[in-house]
Amino acid sequence: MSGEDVVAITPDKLNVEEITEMVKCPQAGAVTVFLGTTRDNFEDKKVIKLEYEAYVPMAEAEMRKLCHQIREKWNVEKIAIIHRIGIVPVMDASVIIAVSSVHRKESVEAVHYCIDSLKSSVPIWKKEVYGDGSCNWKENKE
Amino acid sequence: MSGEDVVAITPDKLNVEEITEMVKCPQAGAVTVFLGTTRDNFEDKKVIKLEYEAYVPMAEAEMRKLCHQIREKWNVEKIAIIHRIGIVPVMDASVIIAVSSVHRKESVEAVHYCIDSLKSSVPIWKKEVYGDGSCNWKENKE
Amino acid sequence: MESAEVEVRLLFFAKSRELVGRKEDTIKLPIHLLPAGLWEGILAKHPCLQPISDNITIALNQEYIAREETEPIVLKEGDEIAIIPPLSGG
Amino acid sequence: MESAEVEVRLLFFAKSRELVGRKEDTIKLPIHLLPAGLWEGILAKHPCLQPISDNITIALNQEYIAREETEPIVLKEGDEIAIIPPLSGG
Repeated sequence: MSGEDVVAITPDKLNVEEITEMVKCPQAGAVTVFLGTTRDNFEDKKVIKLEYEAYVPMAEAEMRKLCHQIREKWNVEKIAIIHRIGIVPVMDASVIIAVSSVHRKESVEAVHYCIDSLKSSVPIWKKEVYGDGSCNWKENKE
Repeated sequence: MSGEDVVAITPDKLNVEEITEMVKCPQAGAVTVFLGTTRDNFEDKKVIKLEYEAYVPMAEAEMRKLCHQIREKWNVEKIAIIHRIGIVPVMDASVIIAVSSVHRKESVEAVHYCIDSLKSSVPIWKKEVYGDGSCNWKENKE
Repeated sequence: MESAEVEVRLLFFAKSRELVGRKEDTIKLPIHLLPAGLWEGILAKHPCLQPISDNITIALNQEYIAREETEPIVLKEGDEIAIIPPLSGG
Repeated sequence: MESAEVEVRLLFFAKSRELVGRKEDTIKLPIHLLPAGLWEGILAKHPCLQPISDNITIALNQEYIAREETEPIVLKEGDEIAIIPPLSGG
Protein backbone atom coordinates (compact mmCIF):
# COMPACT_ATOMS: atom_id res chain seq x y z
CA MET A 1 0.00 0.00 0.00
CA SER A 2 2.90 2.42 0.56
CA GLY A 3 3.24 2.52 -3.22
CA GLU A 4 0.12 4.68 -3.01
CA ASP A 5 1.97 7.41 -1.10
CA VAL A 6 3.20 10.54 -2.84
CA VAL A 7 5.65 12.82 -1.02
CA ALA A 8 7.40 15.76 -2.63
CA ILE A 9 9.20 19.04 -2.08
CA THR A 10 8.68 21.44 -4.98
CA PRO A 11 9.36 25.08 -5.88
CA ASP A 12 6.10 25.17 -7.86
CA LYS A 13 2.77 26.66 -6.83
CA LEU A 14 0.60 23.94 -5.27
CA ASN A 15 -2.66 22.96 -6.93
CA VAL A 16 -5.35 21.59 -4.60
CA GLU A 17 -7.33 19.97 -7.43
CA GLU A 18 -4.31 18.07 -8.69
CA ILE A 19 -3.28 16.88 -5.21
CA THR A 20 -6.85 15.83 -4.36
CA GLU A 21 -7.00 13.80 -7.59
CA MET A 22 -3.78 12.00 -6.57
CA VAL A 23 -5.56 10.35 -3.63
CA LYS A 24 -9.05 9.77 -5.03
CA CYS A 25 -9.91 6.14 -5.71
CA PRO A 26 -13.08 4.12 -6.35
CA GLN A 27 -13.05 2.35 -2.97
CA ALA A 28 -12.68 5.61 -0.97
CA GLY A 29 -15.75 7.39 0.36
CA ALA A 30 -13.82 10.25 1.92
CA VAL A 31 -10.95 12.57 1.10
CA THR A 32 -9.61 15.09 3.61
CA VAL A 33 -7.27 17.83 2.45
CA PHE A 34 -5.29 20.28 4.56
CA LEU A 35 -3.69 23.44 3.17
CA GLY A 36 -1.23 25.53 5.16
CA THR A 37 -1.44 29.04 3.71
CA THR A 38 0.65 32.18 4.14
CA ARG A 39 -0.97 34.68 6.52
CA ASP A 40 -0.65 38.42 5.96
CA ASN A 41 0.30 39.17 9.56
CA PHE A 42 2.34 38.04 12.56
CA GLU A 43 1.38 39.71 15.82
CA ASP A 44 1.36 43.42 14.84
CA LYS A 45 3.56 43.04 11.75
CA LYS A 46 2.46 42.95 8.14
CA VAL A 47 3.85 39.85 6.39
CA ILE A 48 4.69 40.26 2.68
CA LYS A 49 5.74 36.69 1.93
CA LEU A 50 7.36 33.58 3.37
CA GLU A 51 10.59 32.01 2.16
CA TYR A 52 10.85 28.25 2.68
CA GLU A 53 14.02 26.18 2.68
CA ALA A 54 14.27 22.39 3.07
CA TYR A 55 16.88 19.71 3.61
CA VAL A 56 15.25 18.04 0.63
CA PRO A 57 16.31 14.36 0.77
CA MET A 58 15.84 14.15 4.54
CA ALA A 59 12.53 16.07 4.39
CA GLU A 60 11.21 13.59 1.82
CA ALA A 61 12.46 10.67 3.94
CA GLU A 62 10.72 12.09 7.04
CA MET A 63 7.52 12.60 5.01
CA ARG A 64 7.69 8.94 3.95
CA LYS A 65 8.08 8.00 7.65
CA LEU A 66 4.91 10.01 8.36
CA CYS A 67 3.09 7.96 5.72
CA HIS A 68 4.21 4.74 7.43
CA GLN A 69 3.11 6.05 10.83
CA ILE A 70 -0.30 6.99 9.42
CA ARG A 71 -0.73 3.51 7.93
CA GLU A 72 0.16 1.94 11.29
CA LYS A 73 -2.53 4.02 13.03
CA TRP A 74 -5.34 4.25 10.46
CA ASN A 75 -6.75 2.25 7.60
CA VAL A 76 -6.34 4.75 4.77
CA GLU A 77 -6.26 4.35 1.00
CA LYS A 78 -3.85 6.95 -0.43
CA ILE A 79 -1.69 9.70 1.05
CA ALA A 80 -0.12 12.76 -0.61
CA ILE A 81 2.15 15.22 1.21
CA ILE A 82 3.52 18.04 -0.93
CA HIS A 83 5.52 20.96 0.51
CA ARG A 84 6.46 24.02 -1.49
CA ILE A 85 9.84 25.76 -1.02
CA GLY A 86 11.14 29.16 -2.11
CA ILE A 87 8.90 32.22 -1.96
CA VAL A 88 5.27 31.60 -0.97
CA PRO A 89 3.08 34.73 -1.30
CA VAL A 90 0.18 35.57 1.04
CA MET A 91 -2.83 33.21 0.54
CA ASP A 92 -0.78 30.64 -1.39
CA ALA A 93 -0.39 27.16 0.11
CA SER A 94 3.02 26.15 1.49
CA VAL A 95 1.88 22.61 2.17
CA ILE A 96 -1.00 20.40 1.04
CA ILE A 97 -1.77 17.05 2.67
CA ALA A 98 -4.48 14.81 1.20
CA VAL A 99 -5.63 11.44 2.52
CA SER A 100 -8.41 9.17 1.24
CA SER A 101 -10.14 6.43 3.21
CA VAL A 102 -13.19 4.18 2.97
CA HIS A 103 -14.94 6.01 5.83
CA ARG A 104 -14.56 9.65 6.83
CA LYS A 105 -13.11 9.39 10.34
CA GLU A 106 -9.82 7.86 9.23
CA SER A 107 -8.93 10.47 6.62
CA VAL A 108 -9.79 13.41 8.90
CA GLU A 109 -7.78 12.03 11.84
CA ALA A 110 -4.85 11.03 9.63
CA VAL A 111 -4.61 14.50 8.09
CA HIS A 112 -4.73 16.14 11.52
CA TYR A 113 -1.96 13.86 12.80
CA CYS A 114 0.07 14.40 9.63
CA ILE A 115 0.19 18.20 9.75
CA ASP A 116 1.02 18.18 13.49
CA SER A 117 3.81 15.64 12.98
CA LEU A 118 5.14 17.31 9.84
CA LYS A 119 5.67 20.52 11.79
CA SER A 120 7.66 18.73 14.48
CA SER A 121 9.71 16.29 12.41
CA VAL A 122 10.28 17.39 8.80
CA PRO A 123 13.41 19.54 8.24
CA ILE A 124 11.87 22.58 6.57
CA TRP A 125 12.27 26.20 7.65
CA LYS A 126 10.42 29.41 6.90
CA LYS A 127 11.51 33.00 7.11
CA GLU A 128 8.84 35.66 7.44
CA VAL A 129 9.53 38.79 5.43
CA TYR A 130 7.77 41.87 6.82
CA GLY A 131 6.47 45.09 5.31
CA ASP A 132 9.27 47.11 6.91
CA GLY A 133 11.94 45.00 5.15
CA SER A 134 12.94 43.03 8.25
CA CYS A 135 12.66 39.27 8.44
CA ASN A 136 12.69 36.44 10.94
CA TRP A 137 13.29 32.67 10.94
CA LYS A 138 10.22 31.09 12.50
CA GLU A 139 10.02 28.25 15.00
CA ASN A 140 7.11 25.79 15.29
CA LYS A 141 5.98 25.93 18.90
CA GLU A 142 3.66 22.98 19.04
CA MET B 1 -18.94 36.93 10.23
CA SER B 2 -21.79 34.68 9.10
CA GLY B 3 -21.79 36.73 5.89
CA GLU B 4 -18.65 34.74 5.15
CA ASP B 5 -20.58 31.46 5.04
CA VAL B 6 -21.55 29.84 1.75
CA VAL B 7 -24.09 27.01 1.76
CA ALA B 8 -25.61 25.49 -1.36
CA ILE B 9 -27.35 22.51 -2.89
CA THR B 10 -26.50 22.11 -6.55
CA PRO B 11 -27.01 19.60 -9.39
CA ASP B 12 -23.57 20.53 -10.78
CA LYS B 13 -20.30 18.61 -10.44
CA LEU B 14 -18.38 19.96 -7.44
CA ASN B 15 -15.00 21.61 -7.98
CA VAL B 16 -12.58 21.37 -5.04
CA GLU B 17 -10.39 24.22 -6.29
CA GLU B 18 -13.33 26.60 -6.57
CA ILE B 19 -14.72 25.70 -3.13
CA THR B 20 -11.27 25.99 -1.51
CA GLU B 21 -10.87 29.47 -3.04
CA MET B 22 -14.22 30.50 -1.49
CA VAL B 23 -12.76 30.19 2.02
CA LYS B 24 -9.18 31.35 1.49
CA CYS B 25 -8.38 34.73 3.01
CA PRO B 26 -5.23 36.68 3.90
CA GLN B 27 -5.61 36.27 7.67
CA ALA B 28 -6.07 32.47 7.50
CA GLY B 29 -3.08 30.16 7.92
CA ALA B 30 -5.07 26.96 7.42
CA VAL B 31 -7.79 25.57 5.19
CA THR B 32 -9.27 22.11 5.75
CA VAL B 33 -11.42 20.55 3.06
CA PHE B 34 -13.53 17.39 3.27
CA LEU B 35 -14.90 15.57 0.23
CA GLY B 36 -17.47 12.81 0.50
CA THR B 37 -17.05 10.68 -2.63
CA THR B 38 -19.07 7.89 -4.22
CA ARG B 39 -17.61 4.45 -3.48
CA ASP B 40 -17.77 1.65 -6.03
CA ASN B 41 -19.05 -0.94 -3.57
CA PHE B 42 -21.37 -1.60 -0.64
CA GLU B 43 -20.68 -4.82 1.20
CA ASP B 44 -20.46 -7.34 -1.66
CA LYS B 45 -22.39 -5.29 -4.22
CA LYS B 46 -20.96 -3.22 -7.04
CA VAL B 47 -22.24 0.36 -6.90
CA ILE B 48 -22.74 2.10 -10.26
CA LYS B 49 -23.82 5.51 -9.02
CA LEU B 50 -25.64 7.34 -6.26
CA GLU B 51 -28.79 9.41 -6.68
CA TYR B 52 -29.21 12.26 -4.20
CA GLU B 53 -32.40 14.09 -3.35
CA ALA B 54 -32.80 17.03 -0.95
CA TYR B 55 -35.52 19.03 0.73
CA VAL B 56 -33.66 22.03 -0.64
CA PRO B 57 -34.82 25.05 1.40
CA MET B 58 -34.71 23.13 4.68
CA ALA B 59 -31.35 21.52 3.80
CA GLU B 60 -29.88 24.95 3.17
CA ALA B 61 -31.40 26.25 6.42
CA GLU B 62 -29.91 23.30 8.35
CA MET B 63 -26.53 23.92 6.71
CA ARG B 64 -26.69 27.55 7.84
CA LYS B 65 -27.44 26.29 11.37
CA LEU B 66 -24.31 24.13 11.16
CA CYS B 67 -22.30 27.26 10.27
CA HIS B 68 -23.67 29.02 13.37
CA GLN B 69 -22.86 26.01 15.56
CA ILE B 70 -19.31 25.92 14.19
CA ARG B 71 -18.83 29.62 14.91
CA GLU B 72 -20.08 29.09 18.48
CA LYS B 73 -17.51 26.34 19.02
CA TRP B 74 -14.46 27.47 17.03
CA ASN B 75 -12.85 30.68 15.88
CA VAL B 76 -12.91 30.17 12.13
CA GLU B 77 -12.68 32.60 9.23
CA LYS B 78 -14.86 31.29 6.39
CA ILE B 79 -17.08 28.24 5.89
CA ALA B 80 -18.40 26.67 2.67
CA ILE B 81 -20.76 23.66 2.61
CA ILE B 82 -21.83 22.54 -0.85
CA HIS B 83 -23.89 19.40 -1.47
CA ARG B 84 -24.56 17.97 -4.90
CA ILE B 85 -27.91 16.36 -5.79
CA GLY B 86 -29.01 14.17 -8.69
CA ILE B 87 -26.71 11.48 -10.05
CA VAL B 88 -23.21 11.34 -8.56
CA PRO B 89 -20.92 8.84 -10.36
CA VAL B 90 -18.22 6.78 -8.62
CA MET B 91 -15.25 8.93 -7.43
CA ASP B 92 -17.18 12.18 -7.80
CA ALA B 93 -17.80 14.28 -4.68
CA SER B 94 -21.34 14.45 -3.30
CA VAL B 95 -20.37 16.98 -0.66
CA ILE B 96 -17.46 19.36 -0.12
CA ILE B 97 -16.94 21.23 3.16
CA ALA B 98 -14.17 23.84 3.43
CA VAL B 99 -13.23 25.88 6.50
CA SER B 100 -10.42 28.40 6.96
CA SER B 101 -8.94 29.54 10.26
CA VAL B 102 -5.95 31.46 11.60
CA HIS B 103 -4.44 28.30 13.11
CA ARG B 104 -4.80 24.73 11.89
CA LYS B 105 -6.58 23.04 14.79
CA GLU B 106 -9.80 25.04 14.42
CA SER B 107 -10.37 24.33 10.73
CA VAL B 108 -9.64 20.59 11.09
CA GLU B 109 -11.95 20.16 14.09
CA ALA B 110 -14.68 22.31 12.54
CA VAL B 111 -14.69 20.28 9.32
CA HIS B 112 -14.83 17.01 11.27
CA TYR B 113 -17.77 18.28 13.33
CA CYS B 114 -19.49 19.63 10.23
CA ILE B 115 -19.52 16.41 8.21
CA ASP B 116 -20.68 14.38 11.25
CA SER B 117 -23.49 16.86 11.96
CA LEU B 118 -24.47 17.25 8.32
CA LYS B 119 -25.10 13.50 8.10
CA SER B 120 -27.39 13.57 11.13
CA SER B 121 -29.29 16.81 10.58
CA VAL B 122 -29.49 17.91 6.93
CA PRO B 123 -32.49 16.52 4.99
CA ILE B 124 -30.73 14.86 2.07
CA TRP B 125 -31.13 11.26 0.92
CA LYS B 126 -29.14 8.95 -1.30
CA LYS B 127 -30.15 5.88 -3.21
CA GLU B 128 -27.44 3.41 -4.17
CA VAL B 129 -27.85 1.93 -7.63
CA TYR B 130 -26.14 -1.46 -8.03
CA GLY B 131 -24.62 -3.31 -10.96
CA ASP B 132 -27.50 -5.83 -11.00
CA GLY B 133 -30.04 -3.03 -11.54
CA SER B 134 -31.40 -3.07 -7.98
CA CYS B 135 -31.25 -0.06 -5.71
CA ASN B 136 -31.59 0.92 -2.07
CA TRP B 137 -32.27 4.08 -0.04
CA LYS B 138 -29.41 4.44 2.43
CA GLU B 139 -29.53 5.41 6.08
CA ASN B 140 -26.75 7.22 7.95
CA LYS B 141 -25.94 5.07 10.96
CA GLU B 142 -23.72 7.38 12.89
CA MET C 1 -66.49 19.92 20.09
CA GLU C 2 -64.04 19.26 17.27
CA SER C 3 -61.17 21.65 16.65
CA ALA C 4 -61.47 23.71 13.46
CA GLU C 5 -59.49 22.36 10.52
CA VAL C 6 -56.97 23.91 8.14
CA GLU C 7 -55.56 22.68 4.88
CA VAL C 8 -51.75 22.18 4.90
CA ARG C 9 -49.23 21.00 2.32
CA LEU C 10 -47.56 17.59 2.60
CA LEU C 11 -44.15 17.01 1.02
CA PHE C 12 -42.73 13.53 0.47
CA PHE C 13 -39.07 12.65 -0.02
CA ALA C 14 -36.98 9.62 -0.92
CA LYS C 15 -38.61 6.33 0.21
CA SER C 16 -41.80 8.12 1.33
CA ARG C 17 -42.12 9.79 -2.07
CA GLU C 18 -41.74 6.41 -3.78
CA LEU C 19 -44.33 4.75 -1.50
CA VAL C 20 -46.88 7.55 -1.93
CA GLY C 21 -46.09 7.86 -5.61
CA ARG C 22 -46.03 11.65 -5.60
CA LYS C 23 -43.97 14.55 -4.26
CA GLU C 24 -46.75 16.60 -2.78
CA ASP C 25 -50.28 16.44 -1.43
CA THR C 26 -52.60 18.49 0.76
CA ILE C 27 -54.38 17.35 3.91
CA LYS C 28 -56.97 18.80 6.27
CA LEU C 29 -55.88 18.65 9.90
CA PRO C 30 -57.11 20.16 13.19
CA ILE C 31 -55.62 23.56 14.06
CA HIS C 32 -54.54 22.27 17.46
CA LEU C 33 -53.08 18.79 17.73
CA LEU C 34 -50.28 16.85 19.34
CA PRO C 35 -47.35 15.67 17.21
CA ALA C 36 -48.62 12.09 17.67
CA GLY C 37 -51.93 13.23 16.17
CA LEU C 38 -50.12 14.71 13.20
CA TRP C 39 -48.45 11.34 12.52
CA GLU C 40 -51.83 9.59 12.85
CA GLY C 41 -53.57 11.99 10.50
CA ILE C 42 -50.93 11.59 7.83
CA LEU C 43 -50.84 7.77 8.13
CA ALA C 44 -54.65 7.67 7.96
CA LYS C 45 -54.56 9.47 4.62
CA HIS C 46 -51.47 7.61 3.35
CA PRO C 47 -51.54 4.08 4.83
CA CYS C 48 -48.81 3.09 2.33
CA LEU C 49 -46.40 4.87 4.72
CA GLN C 50 -47.24 2.40 7.50
CA PRO C 51 -44.24 0.10 6.82
CA ILE C 52 -41.80 2.98 7.48
CA SER C 53 -43.89 4.89 10.02
CA ASP C 54 -41.50 4.18 12.92
CA ASN C 55 -38.59 5.66 10.98
CA ILE C 56 -40.27 8.81 9.75
CA THR C 57 -39.53 12.25 11.13
CA ILE C 58 -41.72 15.24 10.39
CA ALA C 59 -40.71 18.83 9.75
CA LEU C 60 -43.24 21.64 10.11
CA ASN C 61 -42.28 24.70 8.10
CA GLN C 62 -38.72 23.37 7.84
CA GLU C 63 -38.24 22.70 11.55
CA TYR C 64 -38.04 19.16 12.92
CA ILE C 65 -40.73 18.28 15.43
CA ALA C 66 -40.40 15.53 18.03
CA ARG C 67 -43.08 12.85 17.78
CA GLU C 68 -43.13 12.28 21.55
CA GLU C 69 -43.53 16.01 22.33
CA THR C 70 -46.61 16.61 24.53
CA GLU C 71 -46.94 20.32 23.75
CA PRO C 72 -49.67 20.79 21.10
CA ILE C 73 -48.85 22.15 17.66
CA VAL C 74 -50.80 25.03 16.14
CA LEU C 75 -51.27 24.74 12.37
CA LYS C 76 -52.03 27.55 9.95
CA GLU C 77 -53.56 27.33 6.48
CA GLY C 78 -50.83 26.52 3.95
CA ASP C 79 -48.26 25.25 6.47
CA GLU C 80 -45.59 22.99 4.95
CA ILE C 81 -45.30 19.52 6.48
CA ALA C 82 -42.46 17.34 5.22
CA ILE C 83 -42.20 13.56 5.63
CA ILE C 84 -38.55 12.87 6.38
CA PRO C 85 -37.27 9.26 6.06
CA PRO C 86 -33.91 8.40 7.67
CA LEU C 87 -31.25 10.84 6.42
CA SER C 88 -28.42 9.69 4.19
CA GLY C 89 -26.73 12.86 3.00
CA GLY C 90 -22.97 13.41 2.98
CA MET D 1 45.87 7.46 22.21
CA GLU D 2 43.72 9.60 19.96
CA SER D 3 41.00 8.07 17.84
CA ALA D 4 41.66 8.10 14.09
CA GLU D 5 39.90 10.90 12.21
CA VAL D 6 37.68 10.98 9.12
CA GLU D 7 36.53 13.84 6.95
CA VAL D 8 32.75 14.34 6.88
CA ARG D 9 30.44 16.83 5.14
CA LEU D 10 28.66 19.55 7.11
CA LEU D 11 25.39 21.01 5.78
CA PHE D 12 23.91 24.25 7.12
CA PHE D 13 20.31 25.35 6.85
CA ALA D 14 18.22 28.44 7.59
CA LYS D 15 19.64 30.49 10.49
CA SER D 16 22.75 28.29 10.74
CA ARG D 17 23.43 28.80 7.02
CA GLU D 18 23.13 32.54 7.44
CA LEU D 19 25.44 32.60 10.49
CA VAL D 20 28.11 30.45 8.84
CA GLY D 21 27.68 32.25 5.52
CA ARG D 22 27.72 29.07 3.46
CA LYS D 23 25.63 25.98 2.76
CA GLU D 24 28.32 23.36 3.12
CA ASP D 25 31.71 22.67 4.65
CA THR D 26 33.86 19.67 5.57
CA ILE D 27 35.29 18.86 8.98
CA LYS D 28 37.69 16.27 10.39
CA LEU D 29 36.26 14.41 13.38
CA PRO D 30 37.21 11.30 15.39
CA ILE D 31 35.78 8.03 14.08
CA HIS D 32 34.31 7.25 17.52
CA LEU D 33 32.73 10.05 19.51
CA LEU D 34 29.74 10.86 21.66
CA PRO D 35 26.99 13.08 20.27
CA ALA D 36 28.10 15.77 22.74
CA GLY D 37 31.58 15.58 21.18
CA LEU D 38 30.10 16.03 17.73
CA TRP D 39 28.39 19.25 18.85
CA GLU D 40 31.68 20.45 20.43
CA GLY D 41 33.72 19.69 17.33
CA ILE D 42 31.31 21.58 15.07
CA LEU D 43 31.09 24.58 17.43
CA ALA D 44 34.89 24.66 17.71
CA LYS D 45 35.17 25.01 13.94
CA HIS D 46 32.16 27.34 13.62
CA PRO D 47 31.99 29.47 16.80
CA CYS D 48 29.50 31.75 15.01
CA LEU D 49 26.91 29.00 15.77
CA GLN D 50 27.42 29.50 19.53
CA PRO D 51 24.42 31.88 19.95
CA ILE D 52 22.02 29.19 18.67
CA SER D 53 23.91 26.13 19.92
CA ASP D 54 21.25 25.20 22.48
CA ASN D 55 18.58 25.11 19.79
CA ILE D 56 20.45 23.11 17.17
CA THR D 57 19.70 19.50 16.37
CA ILE D 58 22.03 17.36 14.30
CA ALA D 59 21.20 14.75 11.68
CA LEU D 60 23.75 12.14 10.68
CA ASN D 61 23.08 10.73 7.22
CA GLN D 62 19.53 12.09 7.41
CA GLU D 63 18.69 10.61 10.81
CA TYR D 64 18.24 12.81 13.88
CA ILE D 65 20.66 12.08 16.72
CA ALA D 66 20.00 12.94 20.34
CA ARG D 67 22.61 15.25 21.86
CA GLU D 68 22.29 13.64 25.32
CA GLU D 69 22.72 10.08 23.94
CA THR D 70 25.59 8.30 25.72
CA GLU D 71 26.09 5.61 23.07
CA PRO D 72 29.07 6.60 20.87
CA ILE D 73 28.62 7.40 17.19
CA VAL D 74 30.80 5.78 14.53
CA LEU D 75 31.63 8.08 11.62
CA LYS D 76 32.70 7.07 8.12
CA GLU D 77 34.53 9.12 5.52
CA GLY D 78 32.02 11.26 3.61
CA ASP D 79 29.20 11.01 6.16
CA GLU D 80 26.64 13.82 5.89
CA ILE D 81 26.09 15.85 9.04
CA ALA D 82 23.32 18.46 8.92
CA ILE D 83 22.92 21.37 11.32
CA ILE D 84 19.18 21.65 11.99
CA PRO D 85 17.84 24.85 13.58
CA PRO D 86 14.32 24.78 15.07
CA LEU D 87 11.86 23.51 12.44
CA SER D 88 9.22 25.78 10.96
CA GLY D 89 7.75 23.83 8.07
CA GLY D 90 4.06 23.51 7.39
